[in-house]
Amino acid sequence: MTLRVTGLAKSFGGVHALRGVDLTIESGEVHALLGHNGAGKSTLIKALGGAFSPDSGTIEVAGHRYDALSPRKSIDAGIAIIFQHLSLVDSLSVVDNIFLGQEEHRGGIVNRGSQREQARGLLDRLGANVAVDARVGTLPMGQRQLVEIAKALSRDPAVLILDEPTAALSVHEIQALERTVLALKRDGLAICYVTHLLGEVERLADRMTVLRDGQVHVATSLAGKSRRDIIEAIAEPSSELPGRAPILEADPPQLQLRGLTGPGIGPIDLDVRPGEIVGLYGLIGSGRTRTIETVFGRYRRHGTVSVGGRPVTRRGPRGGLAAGLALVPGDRGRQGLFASLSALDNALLPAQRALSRFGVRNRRRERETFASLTDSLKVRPASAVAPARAFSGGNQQKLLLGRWINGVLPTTVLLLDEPTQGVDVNARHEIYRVVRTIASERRAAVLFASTDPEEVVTLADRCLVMDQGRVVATIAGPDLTEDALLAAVHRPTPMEVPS
Amino acid sequence: SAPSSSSDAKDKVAKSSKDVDKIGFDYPFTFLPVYAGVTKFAKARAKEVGVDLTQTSDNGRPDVQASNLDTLIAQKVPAIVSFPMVFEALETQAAAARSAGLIWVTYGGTLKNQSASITFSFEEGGRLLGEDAATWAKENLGGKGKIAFLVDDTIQLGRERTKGMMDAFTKAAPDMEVVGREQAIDPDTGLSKIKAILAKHPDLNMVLGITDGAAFGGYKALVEAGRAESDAKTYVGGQDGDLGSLELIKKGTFYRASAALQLRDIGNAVIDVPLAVADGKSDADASADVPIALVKQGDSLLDEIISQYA
Amino acid sequence: MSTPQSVRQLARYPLIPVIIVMAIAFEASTGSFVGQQNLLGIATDSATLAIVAVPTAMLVISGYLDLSVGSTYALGAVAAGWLASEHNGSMLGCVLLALLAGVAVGAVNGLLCCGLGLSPFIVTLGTLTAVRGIAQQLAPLPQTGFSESFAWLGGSKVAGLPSPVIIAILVVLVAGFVLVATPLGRHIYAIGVSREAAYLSGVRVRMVPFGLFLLTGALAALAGAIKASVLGAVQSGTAGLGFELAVLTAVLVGGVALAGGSGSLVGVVLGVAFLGILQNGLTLLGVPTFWQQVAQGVALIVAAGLAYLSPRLEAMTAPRPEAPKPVPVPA
Amino acid sequence: MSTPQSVRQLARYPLIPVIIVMAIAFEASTGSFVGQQNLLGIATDSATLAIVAVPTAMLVISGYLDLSVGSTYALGAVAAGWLASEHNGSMLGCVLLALLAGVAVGAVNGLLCCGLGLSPFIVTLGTLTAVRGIAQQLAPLPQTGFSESFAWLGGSKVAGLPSPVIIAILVVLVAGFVLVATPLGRHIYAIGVSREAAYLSGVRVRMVPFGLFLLTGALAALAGAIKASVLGAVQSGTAGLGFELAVLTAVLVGGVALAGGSGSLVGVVLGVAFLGILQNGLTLLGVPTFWQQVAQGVALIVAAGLAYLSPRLEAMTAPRPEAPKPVPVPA
Ligand SMILES: Nc1ncnc2c1ncn2[C@@H]1O[C@H](COP(=O)(O)OP(=O)(O)OP(=O)(O)O)[C@@H](O)[C@H]1O
Ligand SMILES: Nc1ncnc2c1ncn2[C@@H]1O[C@H](COP(=O)(O)OP(=O)(O)OP(=O)(O)O)[C@@H](O)[C@H]1O
Ligand SMILES: [Mg+2]
Ligand SMILES: [Mg+2]
Repeated sequence: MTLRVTGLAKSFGGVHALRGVDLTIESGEVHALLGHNGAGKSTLIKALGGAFSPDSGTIEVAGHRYDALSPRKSIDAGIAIIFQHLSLVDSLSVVDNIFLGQEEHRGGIVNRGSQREQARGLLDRLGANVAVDARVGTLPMGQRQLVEIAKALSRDPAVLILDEPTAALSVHEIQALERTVLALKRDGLAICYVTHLLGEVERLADRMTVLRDGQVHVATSLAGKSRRDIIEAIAEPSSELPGRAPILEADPPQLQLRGLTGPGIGPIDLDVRPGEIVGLYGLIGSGRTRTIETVFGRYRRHGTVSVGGRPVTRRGPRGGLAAGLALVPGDRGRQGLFASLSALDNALLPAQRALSRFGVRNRRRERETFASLTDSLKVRPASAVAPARAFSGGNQQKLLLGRWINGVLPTTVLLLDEPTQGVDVNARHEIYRVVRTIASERRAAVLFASTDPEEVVTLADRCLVMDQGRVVATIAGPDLTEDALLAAVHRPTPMEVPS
Repeated sequence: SAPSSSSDAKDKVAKSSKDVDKIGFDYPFTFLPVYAGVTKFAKARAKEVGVDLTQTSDNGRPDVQASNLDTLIAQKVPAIVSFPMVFEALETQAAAARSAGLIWVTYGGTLKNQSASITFSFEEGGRLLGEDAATWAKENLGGKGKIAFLVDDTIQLGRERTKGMMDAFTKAAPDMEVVGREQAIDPDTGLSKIKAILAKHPDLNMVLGITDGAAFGGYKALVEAGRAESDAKTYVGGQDGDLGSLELIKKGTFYRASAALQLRDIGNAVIDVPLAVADGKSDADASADVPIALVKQGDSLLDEIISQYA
Repeated sequence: MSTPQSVRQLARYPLIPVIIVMAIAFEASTGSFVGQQNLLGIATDSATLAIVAVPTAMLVISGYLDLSVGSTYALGAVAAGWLASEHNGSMLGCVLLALLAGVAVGAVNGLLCCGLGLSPFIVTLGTLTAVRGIAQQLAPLPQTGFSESFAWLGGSKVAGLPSPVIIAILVVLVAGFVLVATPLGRHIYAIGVSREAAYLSGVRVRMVPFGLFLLTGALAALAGAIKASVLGAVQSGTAGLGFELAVLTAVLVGGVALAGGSGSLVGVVLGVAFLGILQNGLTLLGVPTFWQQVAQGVALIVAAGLAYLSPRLEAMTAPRPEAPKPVPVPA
Repeated sequence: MSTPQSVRQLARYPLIPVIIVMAIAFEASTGSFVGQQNLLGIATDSATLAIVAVPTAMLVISGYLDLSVGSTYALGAVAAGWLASEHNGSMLGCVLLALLAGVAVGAVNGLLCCGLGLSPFIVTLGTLTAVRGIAQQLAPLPQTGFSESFAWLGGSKVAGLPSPVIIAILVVLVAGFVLVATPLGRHIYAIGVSREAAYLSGVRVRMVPFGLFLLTGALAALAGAIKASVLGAVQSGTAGLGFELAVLTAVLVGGVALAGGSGSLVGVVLGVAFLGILQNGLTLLGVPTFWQQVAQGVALIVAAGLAYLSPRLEAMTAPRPEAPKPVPVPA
């Protein structure tokens, strides 16, 4: 079974997201779809999923040709998609989500028993430890992603499309997913895999198509290609990362945690010195997100959080902000983005007061700040007025980062939860550069959580490994390698941590 | 299932007025000022004779009215005075009340099943106002001029008043030009409707209202448009006998007449009629018919009604 | 933690203890609350509310709204009343005509809201206004003198229960079954939570709410016809006036979220019962009119407060220490 | 694409051409629509609606809702009327008392909705009911005979414009300024789009809507007091009855989304004008009562339809290739 896309074009108003893309994916092939943020990958995939109809071009699945698909047609044609922005229904259970739209029923009555059994089987196959009756909205991002994948697999598809499926997964699940993908490939599925992580491309893909600005830039077999070749095909050459800031042991800690406990985490003690970048690494649900959010003030907490030596006494995010903390949350859609507000509002909302004069917004300064931001982060399009939802996933992430690193707010502690999720190679580099700069020039303390060991190694001066809400190991200096991180979380049996 | 006979049930709850410790008063249009007026007098009277007055809250909804009456009947409130929103719709309740031995007094009309009634013809009120206005039009405008009506088409009592008012007027003053017939029962609506009509017919002479509230709004619209308060060629009249309107009449403005309900008499009847029934009076003997009187400047009734409000 | 099942149910449906307390209070202070006649009276009066609250709740769960039910009720009453009085129509004919009228209104609402995607609030406020005008135009004068057959619709009893109560029970059971046990039920919730996600999963995101609009229209008109039969008269200007607010109140007090995606019919039935008992009790107590309004307003707020307490109580009585929800954004 | 600016504005505010067409039609068929007296009349009648629609729109943009304005209006009218009639109160005193009453209602709504997070729909429906009861209890009989000073509030003219119109213009300008030109304005939108994201960005997600509840209460009561002064009388039972629906209709027809996060005051002012002109035109035309209702209902639906067309027209007339809204899910 082959998936063949010819001359696919789609524009939103004046934005040409796709300008005549050709793509062929054979059965038994894993095809990597690559490209910078906003290149048009998700748009192509949404057209395949029937989220909207293309302006022109055809889609051919197993010999049938379509000018446009609806979600039903797409499903019936055997296409299963894991969307970048999850298509799960928060308040329904895991089972209900997996079978939504394809419920098994007998005489009109949903066959719950059988559905649960199948759901469990699918999740086991993915190495996912998810309660099938839990409401999806209460799950951590990573688990939600696994549910989404299970949902796609439940349909016994002939074509499987994955749009950045590992963005919130940790090693365990990534490995299980990769095994599953390779098994499905052997079963003869045509698989399209979108990712910004080159390691995945190397491990999985047989061929790749690279999009640039809505057009096919390169389409080639990966046989005999090195990582350098791949990078050359997708990325523009980028500048060097600035060096690490010198960390003076004599400096008083910029961020200090003492006996910090929050919902399901702690107690945690931690000192982060000015200019220091500390990573949090762990498996899904190990408590990184909760730790970061608790430090920020999102949850009720015990113990002390001090910034610059002064304990933060005011509660809530406003308390954190007033003390100089800033948070880039992990769940972009729910916690970060104002989808219908303009890009400028999204990037500058907390800064507008500081930029205003006599309580009146100063548009000129706002525009200038925004322009320098889009410049340094390479936000595309660089439009101040376009609503945030019109930006690609990676560009949305840049807007959120920009909210705190625009130079207007006196941020001295930067808290980042998965700071580069969905961000392309170039921009990822750019974000590292900006974070490093903030750390060194402003002497800020940075605490970030990540599921990508490569990222931790690149960015962090020191890494805390978390498990069940506790810090179980600290790795720093030359010991901080990807292997060391993997080893720290790869335990044959989970360490017993008394709760 | 309900007995259709109108003869008294044998097992009466109240054998005499002494047994009536409580009277249920059910009036659906609680937003109207008339309601507050009648209740005020009924309460005073109830206190005098030593009975409780229980009120309902129907919010102007016939189904709520029916269920509230069902509640009173189930509770065996010995006497019920009810103003049906739709008369025919309450025959069942009236019959049920009577077969439970309760006294049922119909307010504002009559039912087949009832112990007695308190009546005041709505049509009559409208007719009195319409005729007076027509007479005035003949005398002061030579029967030629422009008139606008503020009416109510939505409920039975409104339609009766409207019909009485308009029929009487158009019959007696056929040459008057009717330039408006708009739904309005409150001053706010009355004001904006007449204002709009005045934009088209600045020479509007007369406004007749289904309620004094609506007419009061019409009066305001005319004044706002620059009409002198005692303009000789202008006539506004309403119905109910609201204090504000009566005071304008007394002052000698062009608000010239109101078909006034005599709220004190009605309020008293709400208590007295059921008690009379309890004492064995027949429908005909117990029932009260409270006349509607048209009050105008100089009438002694005008001062009397105003004084009742004090 | 071994909180018994029943206590957890109470935490889930906090209206249950409230209704019990109300019942005890009303019985204690009036001595005539508990009694077959009074309770059956409440049930009969609440039946029409329940018949319309159920489909409306389903519509709200799917993320839509229908304000036009008050006027559709009037139209159904007028249509049935016309056939029953002018043409001595049979019960079946009257009911069918009312249903037809209701389906027509529902189709207009559904086409505009689901087909074109117009705002349900404005559209159904529009039909609320327009359909009332049409009903009054069709029957400016009160209708009475209905056929024997039609009178049977609201006046008969089956197994000791008045027919409106029987109809309401059927509506609740069938709808409850659909919501809980069928794929369609899952789809209704899914659409209410996330149209986009449901759409991408292949759910018929237009047809399902369209069907619910038809159902709501049909049952609103049926309720109007039933009430016409019970009362034996129809006045087009006042029939069902303000009914839409009563329906929506019952639905929301019953725990259905206006934003869609959550709620249960058990809650809705409790909401209907709560309103019916409140109305009844205040009349029994002989509270003066204006104070009754104040009490009703306060009761609504208390009911809203229970919805606030409920998840907290539920969390406290949860059977096993499950991953607790994150502390919600305050307020 | 070189569509002129003005055409794009029309696409953005489709009520503008509609209002123009209505005005031409009414003028052509009655000959008395355009005229200083009539237009000023419409403006004065619409002023109170605008005064309340503006804060309500802000509240809706922030994701909340206030249904209690109809009763708060009555309470404000009764409070001012009481002082003006019984105590010969000065204008200032009456206005202050009304504002105080309105702020009190707003505080109750705000505390329950923003502080405890109860459903704004149920809570404000509760206060709608309760406050009406209180207003009627306070002043069961109509109030008249107001002090000279109070009469001035609604009856005076400044620069040829009636004082209610002046007040409405001030309210629109100040609120528009806040929404467009201050950080607070952005916060109001941000809360409506995503409470959680706003909370994490340091926006006062409780205080801001709480303040808007106070403002809405205060202005609703002020509107009541103004109308009392204009009329020279207050009937507590009918003052502002159904006003909450008129306000919400103006707000929604004006393009504010019930879900929060979008809308503009220009749209709201157009919505108010649309309703005022429609009502006036139907009266000028002398359309019979029931047909007026039908026409009003249809007009609402047409207005909703325009909201549907608007983004499509805007896209067609877009000045440069900019990203318009996505329209992924049908309907
Ligand atoms: N709904 C929309 N409305 C307007 N423009 C859109 C919309 N969706 C996407 N675009 C634009 O289309 C282009 C392609 O976006 P797309 O999401 O396909 O990128 P992508 O390759 O998936 O990027 P990423 O790696 O960041 O996910 C971008 O310029 C984006 O701004
Ligand atoms: N005991 C708990 N208290 C509060 N929230 C919890 C708890 N257990 C799980 N959660 C849920 O888990 C979510 C995330 O868990 P945590 O995130 O901190 O792990 P993580 O390591 O960041 O995992 P991921 O990589 O998936 O983000 C929280 O936002 C919350 O919804
Ligand atoms: Mg993408
Ligand atoms: Mg996380």
